[in-house]
Amino acid sequence: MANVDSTISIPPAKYSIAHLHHQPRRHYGRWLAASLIILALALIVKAFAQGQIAWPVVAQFFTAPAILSGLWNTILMTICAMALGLFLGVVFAIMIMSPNPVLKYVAVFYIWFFRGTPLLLQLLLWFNLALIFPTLGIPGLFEMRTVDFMTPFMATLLGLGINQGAYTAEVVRGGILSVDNGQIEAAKVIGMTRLTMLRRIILPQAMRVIIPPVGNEVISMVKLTSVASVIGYAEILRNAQSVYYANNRVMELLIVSAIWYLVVVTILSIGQHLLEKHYAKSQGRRDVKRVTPTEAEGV
Amino acid sequence: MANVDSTISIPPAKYSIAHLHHQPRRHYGRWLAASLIILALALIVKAFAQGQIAWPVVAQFFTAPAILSGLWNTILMTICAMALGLFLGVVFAIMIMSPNPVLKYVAVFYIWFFRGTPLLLQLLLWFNLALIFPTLGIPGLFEMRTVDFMTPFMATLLGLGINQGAYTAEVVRGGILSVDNGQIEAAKVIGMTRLTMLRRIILPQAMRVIIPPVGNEVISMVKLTSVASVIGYAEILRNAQSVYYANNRVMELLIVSAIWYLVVVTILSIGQHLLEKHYAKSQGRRDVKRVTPTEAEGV
Amino acid sequence: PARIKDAGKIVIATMPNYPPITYKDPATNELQGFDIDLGEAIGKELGVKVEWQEIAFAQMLPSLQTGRVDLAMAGMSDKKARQETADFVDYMKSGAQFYTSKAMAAEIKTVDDLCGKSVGASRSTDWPAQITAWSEKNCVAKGKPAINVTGTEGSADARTQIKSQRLQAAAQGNETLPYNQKLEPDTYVTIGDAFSQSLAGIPVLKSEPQLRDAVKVALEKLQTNGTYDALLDKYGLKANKLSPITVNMGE
Amino acid sequence: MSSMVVAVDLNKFFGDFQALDKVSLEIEHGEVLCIIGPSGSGKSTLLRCINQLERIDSGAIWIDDELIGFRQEGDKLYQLNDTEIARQRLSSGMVFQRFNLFAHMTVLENIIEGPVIVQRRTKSAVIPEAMALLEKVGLTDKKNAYPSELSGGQQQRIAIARALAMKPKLMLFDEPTSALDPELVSDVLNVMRDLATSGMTMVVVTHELGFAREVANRVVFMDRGKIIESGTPQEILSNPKEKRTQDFIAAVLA
Amino acid sequence: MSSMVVAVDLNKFFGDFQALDKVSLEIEHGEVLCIIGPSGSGKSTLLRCINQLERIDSGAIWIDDELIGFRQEGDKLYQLNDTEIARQRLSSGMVFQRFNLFAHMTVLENIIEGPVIVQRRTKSAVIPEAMALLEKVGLTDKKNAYPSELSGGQQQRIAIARALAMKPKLMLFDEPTSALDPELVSDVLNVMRDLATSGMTMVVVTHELGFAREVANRVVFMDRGKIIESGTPQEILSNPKEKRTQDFIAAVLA
Ligand SMILES: Nc1ncnc2c1ncn2[C@@H]1O[C@H](COP(=O)(O)OP(=O)(O)OP(=O)(O)O)[C@@H](O)[C@H]1O
Ligand SMILES: Nc1ncnc2c1ncn2[C@@H]1O[C@H](COP(=O)(O)OP(=O)(O)OP(=O)(O)O)[C@@H](O)[C@H]1O
Ligand SMILES: [Mg+2]
Ligand SMILES: [Mg+2]
Repeated sequence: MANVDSTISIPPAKYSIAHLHHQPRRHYGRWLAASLIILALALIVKAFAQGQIAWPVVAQFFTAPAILSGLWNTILMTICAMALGLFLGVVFAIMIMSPNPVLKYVAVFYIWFFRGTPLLLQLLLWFNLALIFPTLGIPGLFEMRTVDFMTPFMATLLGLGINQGAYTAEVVRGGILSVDNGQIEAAKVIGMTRLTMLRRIILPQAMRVIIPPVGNEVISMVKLTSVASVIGYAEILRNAQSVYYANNRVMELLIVSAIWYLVVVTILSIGQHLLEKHYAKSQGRRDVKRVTPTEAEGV
Repeated sequence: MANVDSTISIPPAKYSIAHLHHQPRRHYGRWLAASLIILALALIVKAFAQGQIAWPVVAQFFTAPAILSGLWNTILMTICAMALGLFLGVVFAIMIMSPNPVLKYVAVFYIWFFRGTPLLLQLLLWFNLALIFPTLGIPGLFEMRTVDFMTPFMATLLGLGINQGAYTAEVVRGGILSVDNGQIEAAKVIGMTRLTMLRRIILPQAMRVIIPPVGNEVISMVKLTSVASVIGYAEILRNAQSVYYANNRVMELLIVSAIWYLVVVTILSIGQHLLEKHYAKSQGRRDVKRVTPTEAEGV
Repeated sequence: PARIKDAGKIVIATMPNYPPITYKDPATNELQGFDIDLGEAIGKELGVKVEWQEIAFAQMLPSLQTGRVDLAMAGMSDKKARQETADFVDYMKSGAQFYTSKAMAAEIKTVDDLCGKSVGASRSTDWPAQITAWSEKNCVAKGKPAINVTGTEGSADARTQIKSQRLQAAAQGNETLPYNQKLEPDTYVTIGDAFSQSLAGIPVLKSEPQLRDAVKVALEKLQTNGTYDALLDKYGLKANKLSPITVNMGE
Repeated sequence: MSSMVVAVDLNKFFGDFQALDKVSLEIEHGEVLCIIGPSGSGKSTLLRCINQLERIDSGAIWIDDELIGFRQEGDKLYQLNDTEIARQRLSSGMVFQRFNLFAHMTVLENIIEGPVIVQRRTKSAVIPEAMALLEKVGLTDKKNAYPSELSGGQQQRIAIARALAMKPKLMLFDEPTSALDPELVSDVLNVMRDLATSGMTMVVVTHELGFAREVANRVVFMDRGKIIESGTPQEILSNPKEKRTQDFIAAVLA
Repeated sequence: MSSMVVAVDLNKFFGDFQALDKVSLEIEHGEVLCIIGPSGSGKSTLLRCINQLERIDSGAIWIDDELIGFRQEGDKLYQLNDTEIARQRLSSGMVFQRFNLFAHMTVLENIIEGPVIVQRRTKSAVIPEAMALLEKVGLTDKKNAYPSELSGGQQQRIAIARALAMKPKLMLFDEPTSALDPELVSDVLNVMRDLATSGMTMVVVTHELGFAREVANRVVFMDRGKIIESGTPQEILSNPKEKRTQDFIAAVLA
């Protein structure tokens, strides 16, 4: 036996227990907790089932045209507004980190103003822009009435997108700052200019940090679209409201939309998870060895 | 001259330019951009001043009692709901990282459900809880009507706080994961139990990562309180609406509330900034040498 | 007016949250209601197509100002404050009516029983103010406790709060209450008669007197040819008939 | 009488990979043991198992005659819980390659954290001891500095002081100088040399063969999770028997 | 004719702290220069100034007779802009202590990134060259691995290959082996030795005095931002004249 420490004499008898079987810890508490929680959930489900809620109505409206078209509008707006928000977020994140004071302070102002005012107000402002600018365009060349351009869709898109951009800018900035300085110096050293570096090295690596919060923001955005109902954008919650104004089934219609929201959000969460995994992988699984601090020891 | 490399012979004449004065780069573009942007801003301000907005009305309502009491309610709710949200966030972040599957899946469900459904719906659910549970309490011992307990304030607090908790849990989890494994091992090695470690080492260090997103969340919360107007919580936007329902000064009242929101958000942002500085400092200014990638080179 | 003739269409704002005046058919998601039918009829009289735009109630007057819409038909009350921005062609009477749920009907039999109770009404209307005034006169003045007035987000929310017994009673326009009673039979009980009167009108921008007059003429025609009455009948609104058509008579 | 550490037939797997392969080891009271070996040979893993930062898959470890990490009941070994493990860890102190000082605490706070928070002693009793330790590692003037304001060598000496403040029976060092600039190495080695002289039982994973030769009572060479050879510094460093040991020592000295 | 690098009277301040103090240096074509000195003496700063990762506060640098970082107009030196600086950096390659391979790219992608994206050459032309370089550093089989899957020594060899792929006139090394495990150091030093033999001009900041002695044409000792002594390896490493040099060499060899 080459791997027995040569200084160990024949181990005393008591060391023989070294060959006993290791037994993992028992978790009686867990089973108790599990039962209690399942009981509580069962009670809540029962209360809902027996409460003043007509479940057949929920089923009936689950696929009603009004609800489905609202759902589609919600998804469409989420995609468009998020795309605009991401674009603005990246642009303003770069601006705020620029050494050019003009660019920097424009970005500071943008973030301050749009994070600081309620979205509802921004939507109303865009929607009623004609109160201030009756026409848009280049005078003489091309002009159109502001209200014709600023449809509910456009006003919602601008409102949500620009507002989102202000939040995303901070997230992107955090992501850029998280990129290791060494990576940046390595990029400089092979002669990259600032923009190439951003595109090829910094942003791809920042993705890992950016995706989780942006995923959160997308999920919020799905639900935030409902604010747009005030300017007549027909998203799902608004259509559900239209229905319950007519038939008075308030809770039922809210539950219908809640289920749809949960479906959409669940799909998005799965997408987010896959994306996170993708970026973790293409960065060479840096964190494989990582054990979460609380997992390591057990509760 | 001890520090002249001994192998350098008298430098050739052309090397004498080494003693010329270094001249920083000129930025003509910046001045141009600055002028253009200031011009654009001036035009926008002018348009607002001349638009169909009655500025005296704005001034008149700026300190109206309805607005001020709404402002106070907004601030109060932000503080209470955020406190509840932070508390729940920390608790559920710890639960979701726990090796105990029961705790873990309860936390997963909580985060999924409350991030997945619109806040409005959650508020309505709490507010209308009486439809499902007419009374609350321990049967026999102590009972009260649900509607007496579930005032608009309570329903808003529970709705916002529990919803916030789901988001904060993810943030706190990110913060905990960001703490260097070495710190955790060092804590274990001096005999800390899991909870002591969380309290003394992990959470204080996670703060640096947690504060910026939580700051964002607080700022969002200020504006999110406005959703509570549907269940009759008298926050600032609702009170502004009540005024404009009566006098029809929609834009003016919205501007009043926008200004107040900007004031509150600005104060909060400054607070956030100071807190961030505090934590950066007490962690020994790790990042002093850090230069932002874009600053290093100029635009 | 020429502008509208040229466009061949007239844009009318509505908010389908006010059955049976304006709402959406849950089954088909189509606009429906008295105002919708009346609006279509007015369009026919004017010889133009009607284009409906759904806009939140509070955004209707700003939308008139920006030219986004030409008219608004959403049972809007004709009130002095609103007349600053627009002229109102009044076409309907409405009165606010107290009601409560079957469950509490035993407790609240007459309007006098309302004193000291919680009573709600939609906060975007002036009913909360009217209830307060009513309570001053009929409760406080008689030495009874005042009504606790709550502004709810809309009438639908007031009804939900009655169900959860957060409110003991609520007030709602007598043009909409019958519809809700039909929808949920055996749920609501009216208390007394309407306690206030107001006029509902179609707002037209002050700068467009031509359009205002055209709408007025069209409405008068619809009254003489019986269309107006037929529509009132269709939606069970006989009690709300306003004749003759007036302009800016609300207060 | 008995030894400070007895480890018998340790096996440790990471997934399919066997990081420790039937390792047995005995360390006497007051002994200084150096472990050498190529990267990935399991040196750190062995140290971490002794300190229960990793859980062994089979075998058993005793420190000062106390069975570590398990409780015997009948013919089974039951894992201890968090609190019991935390208590057992107090018998050994550990110093890492990357110092791992608590970044949000000053030097003094780092040192008193364990005695005050874990051992629940009063600050007034602990602070003089902490100052004495700072004296010993030559950094009295840095007591209010934050770790990031110190050089690597200074941080490592503080890390040693922090471990000593817990009054362990046994000190474990995992490559304590390999993250340091060459001129800073000697300060840390000096502190360790003093500690060895004072009679502390020490296990040191190191690449500093000079230090091993001078201070160690015994040197162990590991490769691929096994103990290949063990003996006096002279035996292992100058006359290794095994081919793998010879190759390794040649590579490091090259 | 003229030298590869001429640096005249460089001064560099970080805030109030002077990191380089009137440093002048000349490096011939094909010369291998090693820079040694204690931590904080300005060795990295000097290298980074040559490569324009830091901007000098006064003085001037020429690489292969081209003035670096500035344009002379009349009696003023005007700073160049981003694009011009990026172009000038192509004349030198740099290898860092911490490898700094692009974490999101495979080994091959790391090597061809510069030639393809910066020099705008076609992939088909670059890939064979990249494979040849991989051959040279002995890592052909790792071309599709991600950096995190490689050992430190392997990463550092890839970093050298990446720098060479740009065909620089001059290679700068900043402590290329000090983050490596001792047994991995020799692989990297071998690659550098080959490179020196092939006639590449090299500036190497290192603590490996053995390597300096064997490969360098000249050794420079720096302390507190100044060049204290410069000469053949023999002169500096075995018979240093200055007290500070003697102390430093004694400490490192201890
Ligand atoms: N948590 C872990 N998960 C998976 N593999 C691990 C883990 N910890 C260590 N290993 C693997 O176990 C082997 C032994 O690791 P260990 O850190 O003990 O080596 P070492 O001898 O200390 O090497 P070094 O000199 O590089 O520190 C290595 O191959 C390593 O990759
Ligand atoms: N970006 C910076 N900001 C402020 N100070 C700096 C910066 N870079 C370097 N310094 C300081 O300049 C001095 C010289 O640093 P430099 O990195 O050149 O030393 P070095 O000789 O390379 O040391 P080492 O062997 O530790 O790498 C150090 O005191 C360092 O703290
Ligand atoms: Mg190790
Ligand atoms: Mg250096």
